[in-house]
Amino acid sequence: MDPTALATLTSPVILFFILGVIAALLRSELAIPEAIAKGMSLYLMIAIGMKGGVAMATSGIDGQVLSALGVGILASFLIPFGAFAALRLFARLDQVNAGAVAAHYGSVSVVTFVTATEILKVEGMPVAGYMVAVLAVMETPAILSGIFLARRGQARKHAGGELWREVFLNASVVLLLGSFAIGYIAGPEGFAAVQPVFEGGFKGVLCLFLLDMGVLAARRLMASKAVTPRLVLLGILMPLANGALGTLAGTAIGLDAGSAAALGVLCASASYIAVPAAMRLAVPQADPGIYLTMSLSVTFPFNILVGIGLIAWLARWLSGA
Amino acid sequence: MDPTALATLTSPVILFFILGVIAALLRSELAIPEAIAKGMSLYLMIAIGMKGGVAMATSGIDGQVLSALGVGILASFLIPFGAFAALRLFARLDQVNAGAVAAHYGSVSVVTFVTATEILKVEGMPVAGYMVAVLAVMETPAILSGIFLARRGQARKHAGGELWREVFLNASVVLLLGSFAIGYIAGPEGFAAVQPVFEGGFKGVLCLFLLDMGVLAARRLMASKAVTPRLVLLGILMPLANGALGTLAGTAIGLDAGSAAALGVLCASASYIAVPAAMRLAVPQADPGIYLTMSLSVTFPFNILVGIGLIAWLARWLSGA
Amino acid sequence: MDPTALATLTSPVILFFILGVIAALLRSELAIPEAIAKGMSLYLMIAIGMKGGVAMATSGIDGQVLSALGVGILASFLIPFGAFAALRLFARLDQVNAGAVAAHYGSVSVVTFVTATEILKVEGMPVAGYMVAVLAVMETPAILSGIFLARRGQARKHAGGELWREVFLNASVVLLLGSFAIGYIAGPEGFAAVQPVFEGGFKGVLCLFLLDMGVLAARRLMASKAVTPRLVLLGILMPLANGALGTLAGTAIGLDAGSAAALGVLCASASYIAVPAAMRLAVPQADPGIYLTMSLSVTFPFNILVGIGLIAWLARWLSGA
Amino acid sequence: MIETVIRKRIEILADTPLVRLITATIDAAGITGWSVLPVTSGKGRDGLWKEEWVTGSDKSLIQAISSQEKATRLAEALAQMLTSHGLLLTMWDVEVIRGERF
Amino acid sequence: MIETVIRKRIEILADTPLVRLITATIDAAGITGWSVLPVTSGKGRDGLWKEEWVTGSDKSLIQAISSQEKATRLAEALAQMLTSHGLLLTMWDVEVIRGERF
Amino acid sequence: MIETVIRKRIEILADTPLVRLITATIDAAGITGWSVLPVTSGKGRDGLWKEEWVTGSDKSLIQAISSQEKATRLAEALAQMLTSHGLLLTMWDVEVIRGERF
Ligand SMILES: Nc1ncnc2c1ncn2[C@@H]1O[C@H](COP(=O)(O)O)[C@@H](O)[C@H]1O
Ligand SMILES: Nc1ncnc2c1ncn2[C@@H]1O[C@H](COP(=O)(O)O)[C@@H](O)[C@H]1O
Ligand SMILES: Nc1ncnc2c1ncn2[C@@H]1O[C@H](COP(=O)(O)O)[C@@H](O)[C@H]1O
Ligand code: NA
Ligand code: NA
Ligand code: NA
Repeated sequence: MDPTALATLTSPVILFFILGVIAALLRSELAIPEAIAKGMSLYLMIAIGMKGGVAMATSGIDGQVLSALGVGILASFLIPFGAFAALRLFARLDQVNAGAVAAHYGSVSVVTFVTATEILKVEGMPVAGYMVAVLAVMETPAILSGIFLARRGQARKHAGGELWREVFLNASVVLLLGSFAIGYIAGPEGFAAVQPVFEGGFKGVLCLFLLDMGVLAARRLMASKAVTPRLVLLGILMPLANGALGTLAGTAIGLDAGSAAALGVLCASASYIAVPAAMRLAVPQADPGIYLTMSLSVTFPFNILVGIGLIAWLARWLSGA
Repeated sequence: MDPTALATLTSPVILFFILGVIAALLRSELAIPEAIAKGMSLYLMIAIGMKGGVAMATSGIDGQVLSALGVGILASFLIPFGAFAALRLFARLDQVNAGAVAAHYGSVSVVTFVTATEILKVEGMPVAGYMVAVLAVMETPAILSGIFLARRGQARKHAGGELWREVFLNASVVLLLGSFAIGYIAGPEGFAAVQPVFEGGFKGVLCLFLLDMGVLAARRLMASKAVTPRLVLLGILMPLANGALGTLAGTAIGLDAGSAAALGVLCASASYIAVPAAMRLAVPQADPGIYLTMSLSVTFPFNILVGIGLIAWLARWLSGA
Repeated sequence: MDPTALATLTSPVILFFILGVIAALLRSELAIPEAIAKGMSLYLMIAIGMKGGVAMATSGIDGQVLSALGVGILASFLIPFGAFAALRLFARLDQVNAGAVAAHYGSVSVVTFVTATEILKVEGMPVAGYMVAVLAVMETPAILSGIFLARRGQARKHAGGELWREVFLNASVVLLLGSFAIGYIAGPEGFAAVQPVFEGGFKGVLCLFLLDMGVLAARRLMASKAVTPRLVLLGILMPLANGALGTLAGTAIGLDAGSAAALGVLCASASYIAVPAAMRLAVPQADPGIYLTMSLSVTFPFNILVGIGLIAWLARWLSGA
Repeated sequence: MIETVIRKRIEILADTPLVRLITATIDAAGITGWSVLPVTSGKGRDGLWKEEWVTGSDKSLIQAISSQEKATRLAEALAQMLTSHGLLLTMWDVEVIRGERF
Repeated sequence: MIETVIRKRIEILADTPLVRLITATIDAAGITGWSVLPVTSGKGRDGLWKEEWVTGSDKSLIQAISSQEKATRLAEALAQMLTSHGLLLTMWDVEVIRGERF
Repeated sequence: MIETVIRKRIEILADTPLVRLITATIDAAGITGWSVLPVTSGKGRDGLWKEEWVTGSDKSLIQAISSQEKATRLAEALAQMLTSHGLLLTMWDVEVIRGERF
């Protein structure tokens, strides 16, 4: 890897994540209050949404937007099938748990995406504004695939209306698309007045949020009993495979290097906000101790510390080829 | 209306309010944590207070300050009587509920005022710093009138000390006047060091707060059973009438166009923070389902989306005449 | 005192503290939500930590850093012994309570330090970055001395592992040292991207936090029954004595005026975050009504309003001599 | 074996702006203490509410432990307010240790 | 002396994402209201958790007061979910004033 | 009809810094789980307190459900701490479903 990868590891964003991990490993009581963490999470979604919308207001809509959206939706639908097969055959997970885990890997992690855009910007590969819309549309399809895989051949459970509301109208999707639209309507002039909050504050808030994520990820890993070595291995192999495929697909449909890398990161990332909530409703028998630990404590740290760097390298190599 | 009205509707501040309304109508679970919303509300009061004080430190105190304060106090005292008559005669509300609702319309909404100052600034009609003091002094008199109207001819209830503390020392009044004083004492130089937080962050925080207000307003309207069509109509007519009278009075005592408009907005706006809390103590039999729904779900959105624009137009027309 | 002392009292930071005190004395319901206050406290520790680390990355490590650290650790260990003697002999406190109070005065108050750095900066006596490290290492030794003094000659209580984790890995120490390290690694370039949050926002957040501290300090003082006039007197004399000694020691080992003053402030300040929590575990029989009221409601306001100014004056006088 | 005595546990659900009024009534009934817990959302005859801090219409849960006698005194003191202020009061017997405190 | 009647108090501990599902079941059992309290941390067979809002695995405590009959109906309606969704349900008798409400 | 069994519900009010100590005692008593709820304000012999997180003098409410036997064991284990650490312990009988868990 080139020297920028090291620059990444000395960026405050990553260092705060590592600090959180260390604090949890030392069993320090360090904890960011739940309300603050939730507020920061909403803030990050709104800020990334608006910035994406403003960027698209400047660049305009073109064919690439539609093809990126199409590939994103398709990937979110399909990734769970591959993940399901791997989880069943290699990790010997039962159907219900395999379906639930698979849903997480098809869907996306907003914070992984956000961290990737910051890193890619520093490496000179800025991500196109419309990739935020791709992020938003990739949240949901995987949930449908995952529920289908987990429930196939089983009696239907209740929780109907509640579940579909959670699937299609969860706060992440509403906020991302809503702020994207607001950014698009308001444009650069409208954005100027709120820029100190949504752009000036962005990276600092990301640091604080990653501190909390580091604590949560490490604490969960230490408490985990249900995650086997094979599952840990898959938690690293799946993002590698999905990330490479996503980057390839992005390059193939003609995205610039930064956006192709971002698509790779979206495919590689696993959800730990929207999908777990939906799985509690749709597949309550599935064990959160498996799907949360894999997405939050294995795949998320892997992507933040290693995965994004590898994908950036691949995207640059492909675009240079 | 002139084109600036449209500019208003594409401002992020208003768009976030609309996003909140839409999210609630779709029954999304979107919710800003209570602690964060409360913190933002305190922040907005402190920031607007300080900015007003700093502005007055620059401009000095003159006769207009006193006449604006006098008119504001008088309006807050008197508006409830007119509102009470309309609520009793036109909407056939019983005495207790009519008195409680009337108190809300005599008092003021900090966020409506804040939104108006932002809009008026963009429209080239800046609001004088001392109007924040007018805002602060208009909170309380209407509560006294409303309690008098609601309780007239009835046996006195207890809750004495608690009530008067809530009426005269509620957090809004203390914070607004306190930060106004701090801004006045610290002046522009003292303010410089805290400007990134209290000025740079202002509009962004207002966006987030209005997102939450949109959710609350719409959710409450959907759940409402007690609000009749006649009450909804009054929830629109009262701000129109009070807003016009306030703007006229402001122009008559010689305020500049922006400040006259701000006085109009204060008269038009209805409280949903300080007054409901006081009414729970003073007139517990009154139904929050009526007074909160009217002020929060009818009058507040009306003012944000339409009323402020109309009042701005009236103030400019009057000042141009 | 010179005119800068007055400038201090008209700084928004101090004025907000006074506003909080007034609001509490008036028995207003004003309250900053707990989650927000906790979040601001974490933010202040992270920001001060990072800024210190960045400053040391610029200035490099030299001999003075080590001697400052050494003197700080020693002072934190020794101050409780002097305080214990005064509390026993002059205020006639029993052993357990005297030991618990003594621990608070040996340890440090992050917010007092932070306020002092702001004031010293304005007065042209900037504090060296490494003083943040001194702050961090002074948290803990006093807890050990205090426990020793309170428990001497008594049967050992349980609460072992829990207690030592609280003593050595409490969130303040982990955050201060962690952010210091991050600031040092990231350096000025890495810090640039997060500067709007951790530097731009700093003074404004400090204002809001001190508003809350003012409320808490005054409310606690009004509710206090256990604090005698002699204890109040010691709550003022101890910071005076420790502050003078600390400033002398700092000057003696060759620190610049600002850093010597900061060391004085650290010695003068009393903990009200880390130490009370440790004392609940280690010496549960000690009365929080004594140690918290003394550190939070007597010494903290004294230092903020008077002590820092005196110490700054002493440090300048010593350095000028 | 440890000695326990029977006391009343009283819990009152009320609008947050009313908390100080109610705790003053608890104090007046001679009860030694109380604790307040936050409530996030709820549903009653007035419909659904959720984290409505801004309007002061959020609720709090007030807990107190006392002797049977003081509990009755408190219930009587609050009786009128129950309907007018929309309070919800429940009470039941609990075992406590160090019962002489209450 | 004030008149009290006996009602059931039911408390259900559940993952926060399940709250709407459970309150819908309470409504369906004909119970007039409920309240939700936040829970900060906990430990069960699945191990320790703490303020894990971000993953939706934090918990809430749902309280409801009702007649014995409706309480039984609710318990039956929730019975299957108890194991599959990891709910914790406890109920006991409480005295209430204005008992006709429930 | 659904089968319920009787278990003890134990609730302990304690300073937040003591929570880990108390939950460790609960674990040691062989009880399978517990939950912690936040407390906003309160009053006791030490006077009034309110959201005093900053000083660590805020409180938490710890709930646990267990068999009568383990509840007694816990009460005994906590007995000394009750006075020295200012804890408030109440317990009462509740009906639970799936009682074999506890
Ligand atoms: N009788 C009571 N009922 C309910 N909570 C109480 C009672 N007495 C004390 N408390 C709570 O326990 C805390 C400590 O009480 P104390 O040990 O008396 O200072 C108080 O701050 C209250 O939150
Ligand atoms: N049966 C009930 N069980 C528990 N909480 C209730 C019940 N009924 C009402 N509540 C709570 O009390 C509040 C006021 O109820 P109400 O006075 O019926 O509007 C509701 O918002 C709920 O939080
Ligand atoms: N015996 C218990 N008493 C009180 N709360 C419990 C108990 N067991 C479990 N819990 C709570 O219920 C949650 C889920 O428990 P479990 O289903 O055993 O994983 C835990 O995280 C605790 O918050
Ligand atoms: Na993915
Ligand atoms: Na008005
Ligand atoms: Na000290």
